[in-house]
Amino acid sequence: MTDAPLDFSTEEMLADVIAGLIGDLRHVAVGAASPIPATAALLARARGGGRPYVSLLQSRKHNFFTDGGRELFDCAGQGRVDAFFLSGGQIDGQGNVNLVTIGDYEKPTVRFPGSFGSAYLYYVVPRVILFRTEHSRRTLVPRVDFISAPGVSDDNVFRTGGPVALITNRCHFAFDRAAKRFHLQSVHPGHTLEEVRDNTGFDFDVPTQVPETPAPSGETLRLMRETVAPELAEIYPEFAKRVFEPV
Amino acid sequence: MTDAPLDFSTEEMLADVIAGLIGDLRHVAVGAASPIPATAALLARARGGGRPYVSLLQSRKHNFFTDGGRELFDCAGQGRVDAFFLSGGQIDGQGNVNLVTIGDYEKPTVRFPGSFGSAYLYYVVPRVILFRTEHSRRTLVPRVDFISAPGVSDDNVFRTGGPVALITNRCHFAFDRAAKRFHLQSVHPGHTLEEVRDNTGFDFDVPTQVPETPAPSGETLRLMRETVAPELAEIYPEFAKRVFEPV
Amino acid sequence: MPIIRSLEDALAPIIDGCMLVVPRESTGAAMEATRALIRRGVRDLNLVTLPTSSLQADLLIGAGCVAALETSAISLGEFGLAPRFTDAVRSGKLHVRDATCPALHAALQASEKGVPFMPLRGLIGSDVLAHRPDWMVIDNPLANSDPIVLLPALKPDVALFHAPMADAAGNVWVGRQRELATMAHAARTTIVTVEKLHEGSLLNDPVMAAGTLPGLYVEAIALAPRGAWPLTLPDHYPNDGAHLAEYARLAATAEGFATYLDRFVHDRRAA
Amino acid sequence: MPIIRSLEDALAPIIDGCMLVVPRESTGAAMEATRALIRRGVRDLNLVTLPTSSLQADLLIGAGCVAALETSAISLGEFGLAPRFTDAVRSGKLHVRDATCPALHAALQASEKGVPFMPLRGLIGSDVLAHRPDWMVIDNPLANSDPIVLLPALKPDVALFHAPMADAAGNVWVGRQRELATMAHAARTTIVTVEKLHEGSLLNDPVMAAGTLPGLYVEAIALAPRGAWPLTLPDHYPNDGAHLAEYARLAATAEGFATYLDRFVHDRRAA
Repeated sequence: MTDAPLDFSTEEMLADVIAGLIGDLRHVAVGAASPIPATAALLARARGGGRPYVSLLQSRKHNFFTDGGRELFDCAGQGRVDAFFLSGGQIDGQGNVNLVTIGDYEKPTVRFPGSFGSAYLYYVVPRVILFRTEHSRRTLVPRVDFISAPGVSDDNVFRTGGPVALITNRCHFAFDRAAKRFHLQSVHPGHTLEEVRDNTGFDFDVPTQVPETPAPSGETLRLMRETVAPELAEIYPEFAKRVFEPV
Repeated sequence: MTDAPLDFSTEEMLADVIAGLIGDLRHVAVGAASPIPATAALLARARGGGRPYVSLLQSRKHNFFTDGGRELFDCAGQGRVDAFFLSGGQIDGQGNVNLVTIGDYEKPTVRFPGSFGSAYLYYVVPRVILFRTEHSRRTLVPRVDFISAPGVSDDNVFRTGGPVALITNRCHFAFDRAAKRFHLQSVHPGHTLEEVRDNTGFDFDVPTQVPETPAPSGETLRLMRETVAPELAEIYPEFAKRVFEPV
Repeated sequence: MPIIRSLEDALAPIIDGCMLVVPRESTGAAMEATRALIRRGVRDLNLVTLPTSSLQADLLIGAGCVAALETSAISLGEFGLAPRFTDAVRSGKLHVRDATCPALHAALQASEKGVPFMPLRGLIGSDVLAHRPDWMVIDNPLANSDPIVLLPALKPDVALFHAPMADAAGNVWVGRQRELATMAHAARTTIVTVEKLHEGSLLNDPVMAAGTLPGLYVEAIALAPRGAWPLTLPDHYPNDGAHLAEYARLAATAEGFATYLDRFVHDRRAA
Repeated sequence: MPIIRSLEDALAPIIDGCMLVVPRESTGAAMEATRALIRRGVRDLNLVTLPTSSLQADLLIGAGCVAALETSAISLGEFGLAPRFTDAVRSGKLHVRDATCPALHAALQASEKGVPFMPLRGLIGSDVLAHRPDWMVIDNPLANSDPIVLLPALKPDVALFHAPMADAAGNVWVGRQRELATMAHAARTTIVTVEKLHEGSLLNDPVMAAGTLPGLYVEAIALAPRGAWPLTLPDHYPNDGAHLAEYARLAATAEGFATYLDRFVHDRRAA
């Protein structure tokens, strides 16, 4: 682990990692209240010269849907949403996400808002990127209390999508669908494998040599700050100001 | 049968009969190429002071649908289309209509356009009025060669609609759903029961006293000529001119 | 009865115990109407959100108007959890039929199309499905060993939403918020509040007609300028963030929620 | 490849043997494109009409471009039966999958929603159903002894239609002809001819956006002024009745149909 001084923010690094996971797809959609995934999607588009299509569901400008609230789901059912983001009040080592309750379902100790579209999109979007900045044993648990959407399904269950990665404030896990387990891909600068283990409630695979999450390139930082930040400011003005404006 | 001089046209009389069958409903829809049913629907609306809603599917002005071609069928499925009109290349005594083929289906001697929406609407529109001006043994047959839509269904088949009448250039048949047969309601002025029998290929019930189809009232004729005819002229200019303009 | 009515008259069909469907928080929630319903003291609503809700559901739940709720999520978004919803669920007082967004869209489309059910992919292996005895898993009859969920048609008694404008014939301009049309098609009757009345027919201009719900589906319309406040009306005004933050703060406790009702619901706000 | 292309380039994805869906005769049939396809000599189309067709299907059938047809009706309307369709069916040369209008809408909506089938009421006891081995009757799993038809999803390779305008991003204004959006959602790819190009984005104005199909679904657009001629483009121009009457007269015989092709298809009409 290096202690090299950072000339970029954690948010910029996470967005860069996610943009790499999006890669050269046709269409990526981002739900509400997701400024870092939105940054990543717009960064992928800036790199791709207009591709992928980006749907920021909270935006009027970066949202081309005209068939009402069902269009995102229909579009995904058609195989036309290539990447999406999910989070969870709890996420476990099999990629299950919980957006509903902790404790007894009928009289829970914690009630989250609800499953939103997860119980559908997780099955039909090829690259679902799990994103949860708080990396703790509270959020990353051995087994979720309620499965809003399962990470893996039996072979006979129609499923064209599922998790590809879990990005936290400490590390980048890749998801191995065959093994039905997370695999530690890299640890972010300033964090350690031991710290990741201590704060993760589930088992995961660790490579013999644990890479450090690469820093964004100068070109990437320029694109984010000059091209993406102004676009982002429409929906996340506070975030855009805090992260991208020079102090 | 009277030979009283007619101060109205056959079209006006048929439209009046049909308007009576429509009565005080909420919504009547009329398909393409149906000037007499369209006249009847607009007459019913003129009588009702704006009720029923009238959808003339061929019209832009008298067609409020904004959800594409499926809306008529969805609307009928919701129970929101109270009356509709069907015709047939053949119609039989059980109310079956044929809009497809005569002879072998794979290599027919006659091919009609196709079933349109009949195989659905006949089941879900409470008052379907069959309308076929040509009253002959060619059109009114013992048994249709191809059932585009059946007049009656088994008790366990979901069916909220079906035929209520068959209007021809010679007479008005009512349909008795329990008996699964037509019942002669009235014979048009200038025509006879014998003529109806000679030109009908199927059996039907006949009352002991066969009424003559009543002539339209002066008020009805005035409404048709003054209020309905100008509205009709948008879609059926030739018809409106021929039927309603004083010679 | 005329189609354009006072707000109170327009809301009359929303009777105690009825199934009421409302749109998500970003597409035109009829908030002025919601406050009127709370003032009237409507009870035992079977509330359905298409597919989510924020302040609207939380207010109705907190004010004791809701007996049962079907939703994909209730949340105040950037202002946090919906406090009255959360409290009602945790205390076991509110029965929630947890759903997922496309299931609510599809179940309403089933009623729109007059079919008894709609199939939906996904869901197999989810606890959302496990807690829905009304949803059924069948083996897809067109394949081999392909389990698929059937959702029974959802037919609300009343659909209620707020829209930019309507005309005297009851036609309502909904724009690209097409789920509002589906709600109206699916529900037995529909009540709409609008920013303003449109002179002439919305159906006469093909460009306006493309975004118009025909009056055939609409029972009553009431004028309610800024009727979605403090929520957004798309393309017209944004969320009132300061007010929502204030709500989140007050509604964190039952006492604070009562204060909120006194201040913003029972006393009509000075617009 | 740019999204705005020459007509010939735009039509390239319509290859021999593909399943092509076209809209009914009154909502924007791409007739200029249809003539170009005949000139190019496309063969073995599996043609689907949503849900009916007139001149467009009759021309393609008469010119020998169609191997199979799914439709609810082919007719020239007030100009009589569609002569080439009628002749092809009577000679046993054309395989028709007879349908009914809402079945075609629903089968495309199944693909739009990514489900393997859609249920539909009606049809039980009809010979339309009897001749559709691909349609299935099941007992409604949510009721007792309630037979209901399941229609397999229909997923065309290409959707082709004509619309008033498109912008440079491939967004297409379809107005209230919303089945055009469903066609595009359901098909693998969509090709559109338009009257004109729209400056700027159709999505920027909420009123225009309400009637716009997003470019995500569109593969190629070609400019074709009066491209629906001699059929109507709604709100733009009516049917050319004199021309349709002339077609009906000529196409009554194979020889007359060949004359029509020579005059109006193989030689481009002088617009």
